[in-house]
Amino acid sequence: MVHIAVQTADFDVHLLYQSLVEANSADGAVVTFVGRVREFNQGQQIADMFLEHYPGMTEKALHELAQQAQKQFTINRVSIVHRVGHLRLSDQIVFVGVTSAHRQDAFAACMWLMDELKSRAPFWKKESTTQGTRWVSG
Amino acid sequence: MVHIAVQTADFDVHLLYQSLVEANSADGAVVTFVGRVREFNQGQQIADMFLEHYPGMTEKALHELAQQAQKQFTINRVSIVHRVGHLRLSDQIVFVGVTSAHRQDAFAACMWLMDELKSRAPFWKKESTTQGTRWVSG
Amino acid sequence: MFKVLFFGQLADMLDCRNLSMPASSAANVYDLLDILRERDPKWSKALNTEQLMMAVNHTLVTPEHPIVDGDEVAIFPPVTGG
Amino acid sequence: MFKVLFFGQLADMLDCRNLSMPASSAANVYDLLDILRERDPKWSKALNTEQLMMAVNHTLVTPEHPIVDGDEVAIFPPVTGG
Repeated sequence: MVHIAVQTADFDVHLLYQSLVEANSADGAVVTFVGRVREFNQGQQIADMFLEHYPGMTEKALHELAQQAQKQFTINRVSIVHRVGHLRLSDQIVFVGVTSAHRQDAFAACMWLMDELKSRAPFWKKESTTQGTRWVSG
Repeated sequence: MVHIAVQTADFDVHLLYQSLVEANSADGAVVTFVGRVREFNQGQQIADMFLEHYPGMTEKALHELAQQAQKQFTINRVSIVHRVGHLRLSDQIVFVGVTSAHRQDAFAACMWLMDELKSRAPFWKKESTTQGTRWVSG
Repeated sequence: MFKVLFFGQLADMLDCRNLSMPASSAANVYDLLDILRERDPKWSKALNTEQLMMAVNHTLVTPEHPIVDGDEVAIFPPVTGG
Repeated sequence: MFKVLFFGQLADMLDCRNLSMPASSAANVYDLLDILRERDPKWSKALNTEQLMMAVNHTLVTPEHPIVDGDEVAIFPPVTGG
């Protein structure tokens, strides 16, 4: 199972977790990562943020990452949800969930997915800080 | 914040996640691990399981692990919940959640906690398989 | 014809999010970048960096990637999701 | 007096989950294990393994750890939580 979503709406960690474990007695390990808008980045205080993306490419890129992870690691289900648009302090930005028979595989795949997502998926963050607006450099 | 629980009752991943992120704008990363009873272990089909523990020592051991993780890694909140008693197929066994400003620290601490928990916390699993009952060897 | 899209800080610097070009104008992404840099000093400056990523038809590519009629080419600064 | 607790497969093999001993009977966990092994062949066999873990007053220890009056000593097979 691969679940991918790119959306402006918030996501429900509980529902995403449920879809990873429902009718799944093979997988003993579920690793999830949630990324959130945090108060300080590179020394500046964040008020809110705009997440631009490349419609059309974004979902394709995330699908490809999920499928590559399923080839590269001994894992089963993968769920990736990424928000776009205006986000405020403490808002959820991204969810990555992976299930596997064994925890090592689930951890490794989840970390790999986040690393790849951050270097290959077409999202760009524009932060509003106390010192004005700035694009986050890659 | 350190939250530790050892209980026979099931746990609610959503509530545990909420307690990690509530009033927490400093942490951009939340990593959680859930361990579940899976269908096959060491080649045998699992029907259910009994988890024995050492009351008194168990909570202390988990507290010490959480505190050690907070010293060893740049993380903030740690939540560990472990069930004991009778568990069935697909039941949740353990929850470990870690928050941090950065994902690398949260992943590293969560993995370390699971490794240490599995080698130092006083729990013992007795599995009922199609071939009878057996204690899982360490 | 092919489309060229810009995103993030690069789109802001160029004050341009997309344009169309004749298919014959550039054989590959490398050529396309050269042509765009010649537009004016603003474009030259914004595109004169090795910190660019590029995609053709929604797949990341290197500058050597050919451009053909109907392609969607995207040029953007390093991504910052997650 | 001190208490001795057994857990998991070891408790099943010994058919014993806890017992009490005079404080003077063992100076450390190493001594205690020797004394317990001398009880009978079943105990000797069950405790004759390097695959044992031990705790004194809820903290994991090595066999050299001293035992004093009032201690709670626990002896158990490798843990298997998580």
